[in-house]
Amino acid sequence: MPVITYREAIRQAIDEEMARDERVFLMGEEVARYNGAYKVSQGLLDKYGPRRVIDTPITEAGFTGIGIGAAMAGLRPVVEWMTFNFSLLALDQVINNAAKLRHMSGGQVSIPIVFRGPNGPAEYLSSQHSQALQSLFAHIPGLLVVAPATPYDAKGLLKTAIRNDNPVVFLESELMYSWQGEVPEREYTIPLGKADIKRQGRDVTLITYSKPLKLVQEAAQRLAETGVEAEIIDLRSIRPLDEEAVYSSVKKTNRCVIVDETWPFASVASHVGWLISCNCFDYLDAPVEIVTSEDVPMPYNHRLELEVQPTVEKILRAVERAMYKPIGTFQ
Amino acid sequence: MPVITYREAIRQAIDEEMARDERVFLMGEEVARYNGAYKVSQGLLDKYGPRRVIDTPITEAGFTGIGIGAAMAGLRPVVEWMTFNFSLLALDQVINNAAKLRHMSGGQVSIPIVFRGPNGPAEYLSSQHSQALQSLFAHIPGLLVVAPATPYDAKGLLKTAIRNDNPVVFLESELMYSWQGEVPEREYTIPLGKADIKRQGRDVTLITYSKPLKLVQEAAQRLAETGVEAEIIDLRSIRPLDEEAVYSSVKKTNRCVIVDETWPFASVASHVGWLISCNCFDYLDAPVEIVTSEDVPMPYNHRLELEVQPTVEKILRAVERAMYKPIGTFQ
Amino acid sequence: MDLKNHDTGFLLKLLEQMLLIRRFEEKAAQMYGLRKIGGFCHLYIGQEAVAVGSIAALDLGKDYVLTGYRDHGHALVCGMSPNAAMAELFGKATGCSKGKGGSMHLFDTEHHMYGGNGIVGGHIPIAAGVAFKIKYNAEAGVVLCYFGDGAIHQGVFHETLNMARIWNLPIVFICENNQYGMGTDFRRVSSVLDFSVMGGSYEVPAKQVDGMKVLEVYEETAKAVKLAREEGMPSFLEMKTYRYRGHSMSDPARYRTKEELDENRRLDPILMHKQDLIAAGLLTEDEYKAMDKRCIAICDEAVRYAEESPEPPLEAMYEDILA
Amino acid sequence: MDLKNHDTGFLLKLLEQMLLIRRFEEKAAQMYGLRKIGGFCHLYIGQEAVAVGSIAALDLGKDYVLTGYRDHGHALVCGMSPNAAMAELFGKATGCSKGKGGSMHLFDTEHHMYGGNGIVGGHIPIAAGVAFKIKYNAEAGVVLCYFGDGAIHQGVFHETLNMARIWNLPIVFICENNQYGMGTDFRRVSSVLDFSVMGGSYEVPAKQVDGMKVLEVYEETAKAVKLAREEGMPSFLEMKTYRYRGHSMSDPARYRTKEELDENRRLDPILMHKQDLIAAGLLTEDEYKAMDKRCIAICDEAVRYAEESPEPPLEAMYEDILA
Ligand SMILES: Cc1ncc(C[n+]2csc(CCOP(=O)(O)OP(=O)(O)O)c2C)c(N)n1
Ligand SMILES: Cc1ncc(C[n+]2csc(CCOP(=O)(O)OP(=O)(O)O)c2C)c(N)n1
Ligand SMILES: [Mg+2]
Ligand SMILES: [Mg+2]
Repeated sequence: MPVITYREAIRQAIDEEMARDERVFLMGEEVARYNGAYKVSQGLLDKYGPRRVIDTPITEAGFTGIGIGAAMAGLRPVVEWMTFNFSLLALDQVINNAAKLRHMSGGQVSIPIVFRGPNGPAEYLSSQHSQALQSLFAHIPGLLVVAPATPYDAKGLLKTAIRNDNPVVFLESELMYSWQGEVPEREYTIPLGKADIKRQGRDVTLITYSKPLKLVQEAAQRLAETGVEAEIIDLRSIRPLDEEAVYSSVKKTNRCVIVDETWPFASVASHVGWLISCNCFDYLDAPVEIVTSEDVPMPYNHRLELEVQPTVEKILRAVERAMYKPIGTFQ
Repeated sequence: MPVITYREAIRQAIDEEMARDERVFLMGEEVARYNGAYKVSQGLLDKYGPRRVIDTPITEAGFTGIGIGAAMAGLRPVVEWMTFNFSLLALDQVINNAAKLRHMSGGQVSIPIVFRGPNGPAEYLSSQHSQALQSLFAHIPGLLVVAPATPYDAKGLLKTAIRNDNPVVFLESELMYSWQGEVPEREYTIPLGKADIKRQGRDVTLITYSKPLKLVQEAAQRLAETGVEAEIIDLRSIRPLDEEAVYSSVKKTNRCVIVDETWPFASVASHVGWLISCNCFDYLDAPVEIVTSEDVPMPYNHRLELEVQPTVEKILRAVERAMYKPIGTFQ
Repeated sequence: MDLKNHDTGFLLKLLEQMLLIRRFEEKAAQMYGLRKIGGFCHLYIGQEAVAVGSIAALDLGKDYVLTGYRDHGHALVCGMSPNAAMAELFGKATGCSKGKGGSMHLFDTEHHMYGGNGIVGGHIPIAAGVAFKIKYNAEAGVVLCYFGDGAIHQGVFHETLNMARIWNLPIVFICENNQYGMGTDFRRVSSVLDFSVMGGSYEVPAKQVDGMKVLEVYEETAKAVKLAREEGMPSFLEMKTYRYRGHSMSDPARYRTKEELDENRRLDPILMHKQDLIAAGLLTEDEYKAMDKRCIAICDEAVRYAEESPEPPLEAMYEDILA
Repeated sequence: MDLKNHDTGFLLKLLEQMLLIRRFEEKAAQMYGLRKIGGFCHLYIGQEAVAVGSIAALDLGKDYVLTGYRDHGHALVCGMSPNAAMAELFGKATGCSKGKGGSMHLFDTEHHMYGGNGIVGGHIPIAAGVAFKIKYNAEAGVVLCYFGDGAIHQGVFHETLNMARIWNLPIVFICENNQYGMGTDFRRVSSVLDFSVMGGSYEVPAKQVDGMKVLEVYEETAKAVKLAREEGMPSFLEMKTYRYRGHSMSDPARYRTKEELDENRRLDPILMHKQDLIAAGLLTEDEYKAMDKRCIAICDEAVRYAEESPEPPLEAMYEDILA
């Protein structure tokens, strides 16, 4: 199977869906001539021309709203936010329009649109440019929220998202764009709302999605060296959430750590933590631990910014707490 | 003690703080000549004049930003959002500026500002005008979030919020404005971050804040009639959160239901649910139940909109689940 | 505004549409008083010439209408059945939006009426998005987007005008300047008194129009629609108008004088158009009375229909959210 | 722009300030290459005349400066120590913002430099808020608010101009039109090519200024500052300028031609001002070299200071969040 980057997987998904469906178009800041601030849309302007690959002025509320209107009228826009930090300018459009127009019209319209771009911290960007904002979107009924961590998942899920008839918030990450992985040449899609077991294990369930997956995999590796077999559930999609996959793993392992780069309060992490606490009440041998960003704005200094985020060490400490014992010595 | 409305309590708090501190001013849509869309600022223009009670154009992002800038420069603005639904237009200013300027400046500036207005559903307003958005604000480090349910708490907490040197999001409610309660004539303030035990009980802890308090009180009354003594914790402030008050009640009752008009996913309710599940793990005799809004946009039809929200019946059913038994028959 | 340039049927239709809105709104007010309708209910009384005159310039087979929360008039002119509109105000399952949207969110996609929106200014980019689809698909349609004098200061209005111009979107932005945004006289919150100057920031053709004169509204809109249809050039029209009632049913409108109101009532768009028609010998008092009767009957029937319609079942709350 | 209207010391100060920025930015670029600095780093090279000429019109005892993320130049002109600025770029505890804000968020409240902001357009209402406080307290100050040609389309710019005008806020809005917003030529996303026409929508005095000529910038800003200070009248100045480097350190700037770049380099604000001074007999080549040496030494020292400064301790992550 070819090995490609996450960036290329996203590009292929958009490319294939644009080729497949004339109604699909891409719009956002720098997506066309510049080929994307992070080069995700490389080559698409050349291939599809300015009618379907559209540079916008810096007007997040405005162009997001235009995308929503176009979707309501029958097109299938892919709207790129240069980063999710700027989506805050468009939140009224997303929450008050994209998530509500169908309902308020009694089902007369649908809003088939994808909002995508990098979410979460990159490096040395300080507080305004390092936010992992999934919890805000996940809170809103009427939206779907998807956050794949591998090129394979990214491509399959983005194609599904573009074909979905609802507003889908699709979270990528600047640092993930260069991650590599196998992606088949043949066409495939992945259904929304299906978690993926990225590693089988019996001792503890590690739940995550998006960028922290790599940390979780590294932690699982370190745990395996000390004889602890962790099961890794990659949620991939937050709304809908694959509760069944989560519960059946936790019912098997009886212990659970959730790793999420969001802030902790009223977050995806703590919500899943509550769901498990509730629905696996009789199975849990320890409280559900969460490892999230520290509850602080992101500092610029690199040592500090790394320490604000989830780390392998923090995950291992959380597993220790969930297992009520120190787990060997981690090198 | 005089009995006054919640509306009047808010008005008194603003009035007293404006009288006390020349730097305090009120700005927002219709706050001055119209005396407030919900008449909260009745009489303030007459008393303080247009320098300190300021009508704005309909520009939530713009006037919120102006308030933040004025706060950074040394004033103490009280910014009214006509309703929190419109705060979505200003979220970039609140999250990227109010919550971050202090941190990004290394502590050189502080942002003493209060954002206030009615939050949550009123009646017959459909999806865009009925949102309880506390979970979005509570998610953000750098903000404080306060949501009192009685005139007494509202006055004492708003005065504290105005004197606080940080951005405080202060949640009121259109339907609460006419609620009545005793408020002393002498000046008082209430510290942020202190929950209030609104009813003592030993059998189950009911945790709530803001408008659902009345439903919870009614449910507790109904429970008492069947011999179940519920303890009611009114959080009053969400950020900071009085975790100690919550845990000590739950450690006593061993059962807990959280009632919150927010949507459930990644919410204040589920976060507190996770906190309790984690920190009272060995004390809980049943899963922590949450009663929230249904996970849907609000419909206009009145029967439907009432049924979307928490109800006394839903609270009683949740208590039954938390107690693993039907509790008498409620009339 | 020479009546002779127009077909009598057309001129009478304009009158009857205005009258229908007027009677519908009066009925809605009455039903609100009886608590059959709740929440915000923003009446269009006084502004009828704007929706009627401008939508008369459209071909709703290919054109579209989007507006704010003061949307009853636009919906009716687009062809929404008064029954479905009134039932929606009553929150009934037979309402145009199944009782889920209410007064502020009337939708009738069949008649190309794409809402009703409760966020001041929020639908302006949405409307441009509909125009974007027209252009994308190389269709021949045009979008009319209505909003108030209060909405003009919202950032998205400005963002959208710029994009509509650089992308040549077929859209006409119509500011219904009824002189107040809730209790705020537009002069108190605007640095310019003639909004049409704002077109200059985007090289968008712009004009002030007397929004109490239905024919003037029609003719100016027709020109703008033509420009949009043929050249993909957006326009911006400021319609000077007036609302006779409060902002919504709960507003006693103490911020204006009785004199001001009376003065504006003398410019009543229905009255003026009726007088013009009578003066031109195209209408008699009796014909007008008959017309009015028809409108009243339609609205009575709408109330009956709404009253007798069922409420949506409770399970409906989980429907019409995701497609 | 007659040099004789100005004191020689003042003219030389302008030159030295521009030169200091230039050398500071070159040093920052070099340190970025050595990975001492990371993340986004937006250099001001080419635009020096704007910050230097306009801030020269201020009295920072009472006036204020706010800008976007391309903020090194403004910070230095306000009087921020180059050591504290460079240490901030290095993320050190001795940085102006204790290593928490970095390149995009330089703050120095003592010198009335109120940031540095990373959200395009986001600081425009914040700056108006500072002007609001000046007016509220009946102080004599004025705010300069800088932003790019990309920011001009953001809604808050328009919202803020209107409010600044209706409330008479003492503020000068300065658009640094360096012709590109990242890779986007401003002509591709703007429906007007002369932004100063936008002042008309708000009756705000507006003007295009040659932003490569430091004295012209100074004189036009001084007029606007006077208007703000004396009459509370906001102004809007579009400074036509150019950036020689990419948008940030990671941008190879392939969207423009070498010819275009070279042509603009011939208009280098430092070069032109230097030549004027030499031609007027107010500066010799040798004096210029000495001046340049001083600037280079200051920047070398800033790097040494930054290098040797400690990183913030880990606990610092919990500090400076709430007051
Ligand atoms: C973003 C937003 N802010 C505030 C409101 C509350 N509000 C509803 S209507 C209105 C006044 C709007 O006035 P205008 O645009 O002139 O329209 P009109 O009501 O006169 O038709 C306000 C402030 C809202 N619905 N949306
Ligand atoms: C709201 C927002 N959208 C997008 C970005 C990403 N971004 C950073 S700078 C920039 C270009 C801004 O150009 P301009 O305003 O001309 O300023 P210049 O960089 O030329 O100084 C963009 C799109 C951002 N920081 N904030
Ligand atoms: Mg109006
Ligand atoms: Mg630029």
